[in-house]
Amino acid sequence: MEVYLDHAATTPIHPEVLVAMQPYFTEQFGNASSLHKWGREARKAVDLAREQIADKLNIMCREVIFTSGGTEANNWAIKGVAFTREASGLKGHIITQKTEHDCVLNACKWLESRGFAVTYLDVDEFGMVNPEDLKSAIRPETFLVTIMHANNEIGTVQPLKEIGQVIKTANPAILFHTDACQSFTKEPLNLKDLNLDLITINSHKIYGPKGVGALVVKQGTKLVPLLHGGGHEFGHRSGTINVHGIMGFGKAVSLASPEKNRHMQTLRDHLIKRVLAEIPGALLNGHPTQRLVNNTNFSFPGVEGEALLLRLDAHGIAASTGSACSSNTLEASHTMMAIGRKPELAHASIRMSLGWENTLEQMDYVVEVLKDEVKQLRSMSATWRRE
Amino acid sequence: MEVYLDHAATTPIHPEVLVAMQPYFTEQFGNASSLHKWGREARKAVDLAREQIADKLNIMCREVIFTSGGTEANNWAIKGVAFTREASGLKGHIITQKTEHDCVLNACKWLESRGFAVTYLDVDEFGMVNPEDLKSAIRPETFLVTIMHANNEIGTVQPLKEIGQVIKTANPAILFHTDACQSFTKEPLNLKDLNLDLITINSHKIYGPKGVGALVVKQGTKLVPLLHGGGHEFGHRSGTINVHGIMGFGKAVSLASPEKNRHMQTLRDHLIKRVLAEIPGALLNGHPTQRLVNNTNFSFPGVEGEALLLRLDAHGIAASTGSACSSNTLEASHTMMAIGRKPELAHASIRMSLGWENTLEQMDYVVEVLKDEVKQLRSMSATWRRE
Amino acid sequence: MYNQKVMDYFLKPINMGDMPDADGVGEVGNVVCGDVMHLFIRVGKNPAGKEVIADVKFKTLGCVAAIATSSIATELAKGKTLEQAMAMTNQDVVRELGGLPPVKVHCSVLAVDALKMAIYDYLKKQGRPIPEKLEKEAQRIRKDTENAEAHTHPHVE
Amino acid sequence: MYNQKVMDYFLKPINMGDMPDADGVGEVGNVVCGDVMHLFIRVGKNPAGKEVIADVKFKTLGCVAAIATSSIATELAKGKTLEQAMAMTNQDVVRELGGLPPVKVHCSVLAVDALKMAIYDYLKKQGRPIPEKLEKEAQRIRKDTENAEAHTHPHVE
Ligand SMILES: Cc1ncc(COP(=O)(O)O)c(C=O)c1O
Ligand SMILES: Cc1ncc(COP(=O)(O)O)c(C=O)c1O
Repeated sequence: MEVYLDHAATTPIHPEVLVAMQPYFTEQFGNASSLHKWGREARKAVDLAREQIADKLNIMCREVIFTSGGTEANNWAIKGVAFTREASGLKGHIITQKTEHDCVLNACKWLESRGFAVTYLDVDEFGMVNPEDLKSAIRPETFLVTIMHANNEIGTVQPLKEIGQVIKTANPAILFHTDACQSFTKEPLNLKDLNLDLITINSHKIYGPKGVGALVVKQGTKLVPLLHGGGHEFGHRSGTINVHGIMGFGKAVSLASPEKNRHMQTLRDHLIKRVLAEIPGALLNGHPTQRLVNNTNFSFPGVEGEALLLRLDAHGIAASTGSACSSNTLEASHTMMAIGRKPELAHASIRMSLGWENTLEQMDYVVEVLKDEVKQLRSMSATWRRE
Repeated sequence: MEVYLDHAATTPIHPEVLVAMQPYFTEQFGNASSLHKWGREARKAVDLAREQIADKLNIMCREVIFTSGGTEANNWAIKGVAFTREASGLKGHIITQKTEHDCVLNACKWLESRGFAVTYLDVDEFGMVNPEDLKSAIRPETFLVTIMHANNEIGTVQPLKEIGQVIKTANPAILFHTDACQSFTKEPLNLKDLNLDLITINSHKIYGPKGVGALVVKQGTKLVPLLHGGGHEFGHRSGTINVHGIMGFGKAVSLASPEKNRHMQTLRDHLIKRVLAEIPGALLNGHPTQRLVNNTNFSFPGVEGEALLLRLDAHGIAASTGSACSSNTLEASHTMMAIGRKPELAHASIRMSLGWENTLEQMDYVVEVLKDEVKQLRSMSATWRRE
Repeated sequence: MYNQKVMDYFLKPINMGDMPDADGVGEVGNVVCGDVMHLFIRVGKNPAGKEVIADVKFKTLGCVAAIATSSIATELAKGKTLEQAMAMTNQDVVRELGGLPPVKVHCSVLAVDALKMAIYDYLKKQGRPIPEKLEKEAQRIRKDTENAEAHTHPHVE
Repeated sequence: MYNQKVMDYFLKPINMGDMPDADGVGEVGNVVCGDVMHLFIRVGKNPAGKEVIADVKFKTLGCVAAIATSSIATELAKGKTLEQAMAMTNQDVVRELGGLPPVKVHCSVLAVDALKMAIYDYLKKQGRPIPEKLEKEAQRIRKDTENAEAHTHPHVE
């Protein structure tokens, strides 16, 4: 049986999404900036996709600025706001937290190297930011707070509403950005209710194509372009518009639904319940309830994550150790460390993230394989002693 | 008859390119950073595409860094090098020229606003940079020269070899970047022969998908990432890799051939010859011989470009006025002004850029339509007096 | 970008052409930004004895918007009294066309200005007094045309 | 990322298991970076009367590379004289596996180190002198293990 359980890394393109993209590959292939028929068709397509996304977020079309993905949108949000400060000769202070995605953390670290001050808030054992901590961290020179909506490794959903209130109560001029790559279409997200100014979303985590994302920029928010040029995307982001990609993104957004989310949640709860009950010593990483509908993340003491991952792979099961990106580094995941997992438990973690096409039957198969492989790896492990 | 003559703006995806992309949409959809089977398949695909591109340019695979397109690659090359200077507390001097693409010019202007000095070299009436001018412009603090390979509007091919020699003779530490978006696969391009350190290329101008490009970074060249994150692309450019896009890019590169270039050149020469011979007052913009194999650009005095474009459109012919991007602005193209065209001639210009699928028959059809429409527009024109 | 009505007026412009024996001629625009318009009027009397625009023709070097607004402005003007014609605004023209892209709205000013200058020219030739408001407008229009011509565009922007 | 041979040794490791009555035990690695290895040897004599590694077993908590290198290192060691076994390098192990991803090469050191420590333990238990070179290596290995355990990782990197 083949069971893909790495939807947090990326999803397949949904067949209906591919159908929506198809006309724009070889026929309606025009440049959306061109005035002729081919260009006008492309422009119309992009406008439609923009509307689909704006509708989902209940915002204006021109607040959706297409990018090449979440990484670009996050880098742009953070650096683009910071550059507006530099332009007026100022640096200043940014607040983020320790379990952000590498692209947020490394953009912040780069700004730190240029003289900006950055606070990395601690999280609790479930990965939650405490709004009170944020409140104490705000300084007069704070100009940006960037806190992710849901964590990519452990699925913890942050209390954005409280965070937004703390920020805007302290100083309405502080911009509030969230990286919603994992939560988009899975958790409700509202620019106005949450006091957000900037939201990062992307396509390849929700059955859309790779290489597309967007930064939602609340009307009136000032930020310097990361990609200067011909002034596409309302002057915010230049570059020939990725029409087929954007069409796919729009369609993907329109396919998402509460039913699909409920389906994933059912599988998630079943998987968590069985694993914790049937695998001795298994621990759930992340929050028990404030958690993405499709995320599970376990630590199995006495087992190394990569080894387990590749044993599951041999059974046709795709999982990940922490985030896909960090699989090539040797260090324990910064998220696991931030929630206080000891290194041996951090290295013993495995993420299984669910998708629309997964079934209960697959979950049961996975549990059986997991039980067996964890047992085998423990039998060869130098630190695990069988009870 | 439908005749698409705007290949310099964008091309369709070639059917064979689409075939090469197809498996990566819904089946081999993995994240190239993942360790499981889906991830390994994706990684293998990306490696293959990287090799196809490296082969074409006769460079090492790890010198090809994939980006979201030409705009990102140009912004990255210029800002990425500039940021290495800022990191050591320096500004410095950049040399470019007046007919660069907007994304190069506006990246340079942004750096100017941050305290960098930028020289915009003049070009001659054909759009050519004089290497002697470049020589005189070099200062002790010059750290980057960025000169495009071929111009997107008028097709003029710059003397990169002479330019490279001037630069490296003056100071081997000065980095040399070229924007080869228009010339890639159409003109020979060699990192070593041309003394280049950085080359921008993209996919959607050569029958590949939109939203993909690359910056060629010569081994050892220092530049700061524009997109920080998980350290994809040898640490140079983070973000989930656009596998299907990259597969298409690789395939497109492998489809390009001298025969196809010769075909376009034949059509180009035929079109230029007939237009100049048969339309009174028609002028060719750009260099008569040092010109892209697929570029034609004419001025028809007494006719406004956009009006002619939309009359051609009514006959199924797609052309452009200057670059597609500038079609939404009212100003005359900066390239036309740089080659000394009076505003009325600049506004009277139209670009027709050829592709593999165009035919001689189409060229003849276009000439007939052009003759008629230019006549009609002149008959309603307030400035054109029939001889 | 352009709606169908604009495209129709552009592709088959109405009232396009010369009028060698025009009663009044208005010449406006500038070659720098690409638009030049010549508008010709013949003045007649309506049944009530008032002076009206009996016929109108135009020639335009310009973009789609310039040609379409020339054409529809002449159509709107035809049959109007001189007072009514002078009171026409570019909003009237844009509304009649069903809208223009924001970046192109300035073209609609050109057509209305040309009409005003043609009436100005007619009154002048007749040795008649120029209404104060029209005199002011004429000064503004002449200045716009001059400024535009003197303006050299930066290369880089 | 891993070649087929590595995967084969990982999925079906050879010489995996305990050896309660081992003549020597080597314990190396660190839980911080995720790898811990225990290596057990039984020493025998070859026909020429020289001491050889007669049997060897390992237990590893670690990644694919750690498990595969443990397994192949024990296979390589079996039958070797103590001198030959002590001379084994991690390059030997990597070569035998047909290569490892660069980021994983450090795991191959662990297996060779564990083997050395097992021999060290055997000689010690026997009350025999420790060759100078092995003594030095043992010091280095113990330090590596300690350092790694003391090392706390920054959160953000
Ligand atoms: C939370 C989060 N932020 C950002 C990203 C980066 O997005 P992209 O892969 O589209 O660049 C990802 C996924 O990789 C993610 O999970
Ligand atoms: C010369 C030149 N440079 C850069 C670009 C920008 O490339 P992209 O559209 O891939 O962002 C283009 C085309 O738009 C171009 O013609």
